[in-house]
Amino acid sequence: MNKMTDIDQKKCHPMVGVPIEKLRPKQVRKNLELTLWESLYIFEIIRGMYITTRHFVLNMIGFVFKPKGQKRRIFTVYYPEEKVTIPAAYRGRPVLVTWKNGKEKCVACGLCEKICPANAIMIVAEERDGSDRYPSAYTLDMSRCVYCGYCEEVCPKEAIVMSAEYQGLAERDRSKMIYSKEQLLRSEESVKDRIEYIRRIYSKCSY
Amino acid sequence: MLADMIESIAKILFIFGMNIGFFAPVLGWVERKQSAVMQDRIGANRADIFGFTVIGLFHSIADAIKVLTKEDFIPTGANKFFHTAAPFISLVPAIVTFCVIPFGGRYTLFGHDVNLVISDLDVGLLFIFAFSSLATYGAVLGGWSSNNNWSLIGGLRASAQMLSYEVAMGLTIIGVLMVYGSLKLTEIGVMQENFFRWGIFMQPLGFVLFLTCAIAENKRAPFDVPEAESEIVAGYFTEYSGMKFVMFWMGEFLEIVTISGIVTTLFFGAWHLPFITDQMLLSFFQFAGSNGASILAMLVNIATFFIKVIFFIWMQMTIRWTLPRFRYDQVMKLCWKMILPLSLINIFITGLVFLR
Amino acid sequence: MQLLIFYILAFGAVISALLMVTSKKPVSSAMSLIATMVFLAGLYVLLDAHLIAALQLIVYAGAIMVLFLFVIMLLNVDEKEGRMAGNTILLQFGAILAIGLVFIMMVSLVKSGGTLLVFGEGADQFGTTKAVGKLLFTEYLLPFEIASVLLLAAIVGAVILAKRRIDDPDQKERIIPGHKG
Amino acid sequence: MGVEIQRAGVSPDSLKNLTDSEDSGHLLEGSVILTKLESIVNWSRKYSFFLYPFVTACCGMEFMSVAGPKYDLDRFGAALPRFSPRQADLLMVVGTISHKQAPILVKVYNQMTEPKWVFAFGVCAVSGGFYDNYATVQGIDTLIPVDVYVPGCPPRPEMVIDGLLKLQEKVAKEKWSDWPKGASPVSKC
Repeated sequence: MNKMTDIDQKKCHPMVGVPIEKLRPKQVRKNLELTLWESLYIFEIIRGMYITTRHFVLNMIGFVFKPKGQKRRIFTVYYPEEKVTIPAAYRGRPVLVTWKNGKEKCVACGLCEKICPANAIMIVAEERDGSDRYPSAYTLDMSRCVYCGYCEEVCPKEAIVMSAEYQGLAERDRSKMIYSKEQLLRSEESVKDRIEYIRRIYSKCSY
Repeated sequence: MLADMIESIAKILFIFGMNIGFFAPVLGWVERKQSAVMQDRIGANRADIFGFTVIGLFHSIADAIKVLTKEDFIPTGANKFFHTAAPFISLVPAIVTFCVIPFGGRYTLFGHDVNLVISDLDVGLLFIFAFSSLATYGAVLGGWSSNNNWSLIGGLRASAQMLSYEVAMGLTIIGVLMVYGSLKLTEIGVMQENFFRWGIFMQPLGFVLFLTCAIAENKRAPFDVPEAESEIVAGYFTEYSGMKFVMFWMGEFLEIVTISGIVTTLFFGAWHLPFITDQMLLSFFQFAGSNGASILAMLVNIATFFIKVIFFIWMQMTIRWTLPRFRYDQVMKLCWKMILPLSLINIFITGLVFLR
Repeated sequence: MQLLIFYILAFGAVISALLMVTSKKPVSSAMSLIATMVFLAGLYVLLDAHLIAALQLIVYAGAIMVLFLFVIMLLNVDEKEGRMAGNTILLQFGAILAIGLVFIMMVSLVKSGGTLLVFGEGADQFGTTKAVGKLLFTEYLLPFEIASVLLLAAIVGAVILAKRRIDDPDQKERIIPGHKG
Repeated sequence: MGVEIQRAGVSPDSLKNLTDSEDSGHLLEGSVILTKLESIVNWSRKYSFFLYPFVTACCGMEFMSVAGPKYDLDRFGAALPRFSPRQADLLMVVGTISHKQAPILVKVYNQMTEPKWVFAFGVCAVSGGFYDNYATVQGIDTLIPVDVYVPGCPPRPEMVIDGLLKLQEKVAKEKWSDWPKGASPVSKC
């Protein structure tokens, strides 16, 4: 477990990723009897209103005098205009990786089809020039895919990986969500980070 | 006679426009945006007309148009008349109560005496109580006439809560009445010209209790048990859709404004600026002639009043987005075991101090 | 102008009172009664009795009738229940009483020569909170105090009725231990 | 206990009759005013979805993260969850729908007032996901008409926002003549 977490050579708490020096046990009051001060309510209410008012005032100041270069207090992501960068560990939509020449790496062994818990993958295998196996059809039903990453994990050829793509998946029509091979192909360059990540992570944990 | 007519029509139009035209639509936006800013979000900002997004203000227009074109639904077995009447019954008192709240003092314009309140009733405060008690029927009838168990429970909760908080609210206000010796809101306003005679200094406990009761009477967040989503689907307006449902909301929003108006008038010096008496204000604007001076003073007073009102609206919104909902028995306990005795103690102490 | 408003209010009051008697659903009856009270409050305002009007709205329309509605809704009263349509003797008695009342009113109206209704001709301070309060605490102090004692007795009675008897063996089992009554 | 839908004076219906009646159809086909009105109403609907979160499973967590401060559904005007189907516009089916749950989903859909849209959130709602078994509904479109499918287990918040933008595009192009008339298209369950 620890092997997995100290990637950055820092001592981290295995659960939350907070340095151990900073972790302090938080005191929880177990008795639910209110003290006299609390049962007066009014001061506790004022305290609560102080917190919300502080947020309100600080944010209003932030709206009026926009801080330049600093991180803004309101961290809402203005999604269609602004996108968050996603770490390599994120499992986005599965894609098929191609060689440099544009041919897919997949050899249509059928392991991903077997392991897929949602039965979302369907492969039709064929042979090229009598020796190379390749999928003549590779369908991925995105309306069933649960992004578990088993296919990536089981793939012996690093041919299917979970990319960082998450946009444009919503559809008005369910039949459009069945992706063909052509829609799934991506160059090796575009998923380089993820391939490196899986090499590192799966070599450490041997099941 | 004509001048009186023009004056009252102008006042009615002003208040009506302020409430229906400004506060009702804008408060929907304010509630959304304020909650967003408080929660470190950005809030509604994408609705655009020709590429302009006026920091999300168009979202309330979008809401309004959408709600108008939504299907109007009456469930089977419902009492159609009462089902339709209930939103109106809950909306009308919220608008009407504002007509006794003074939003400015007394001025002499072109030899004509202008009193900036629509109706200077002798029993102004009682009038407000009377109409806020009529608002109960909106909730109760809406709950009963929907032929739905959630609605019925919501209606019963609403009526019980509003009735008990009305009693407590009546008692919390008595301290103020003892200090100023009048039920007339304009008189109470005039008496707060001196900064140290403001209600908040005379009746600090009364202010806290009154604000609590008023929010509970309005059925907003810490006290929104009649419409608790986690327990009874949407309370008494479960079966309402489209415009009728929004009318309940508009009633709620307008009542926020009314509560802020009452709190400002009773506890925060009505239309007066602190440390500045009316006479000082008039002499300050003497350069504009006597009429111009009174017009300027009037504008300053109206602005002061509405700034205070907006502050209290903001405060109620903050309370709404800060505190979690009470349990139903806690609401009742707070009313009968905390606020009622405390307000009686408040009356007793006020009596000891002022009626020696 | 005042007369017109008077006629509107009076007509509304009479119509809603009739609706209250004739309507078949208990909730409609209760709502008509509330409407009657609101119209009556309007009449009080016409007679310069602002305090009485406000109290009428707060106490009767606002508080008491809500309880009525509450009970009707909780019990879900049936249409036929409690109606005295079948009881002819009571019906006749009521009719005679009503006709007699109308007769007396008409006689008094004729006697007074049509000047029963006078708008805004009370004393200068008539109907204000101050005047009513002064009267209540000087001239009518005794009836006022007696009424308050009566109300106190009613409250005590209600508390006793609603109180859980601890010594009652049937009731004792229902008390949850550790739960403060 | 079947739920009967009763339609009382829908305002768009009366307007719709104008375009639908045969003799006046060709006259009003490209009418400027109607098209304008249609586009204005569609614009308002696009930016004012009241959600009904029909949350049954783990996707609910991701729904919360979309609605939370980081991705903030409120930016698109779709922040107000109404837990009464009468007031909701957008039925968000979040999570696995088992056959036991199906009648409830259909009931909730039938109880919603027009106009209404359905959003299938996560693979379980879209197609049943890997619950390819006797207990699970294989996609909620076998029960009710679905407007937008968002796959993912659970979907990333960005995917949900993509779906919402797709739905907004659809709503903006809607024609009043395409709206369902009369009884709800889904039969009683």
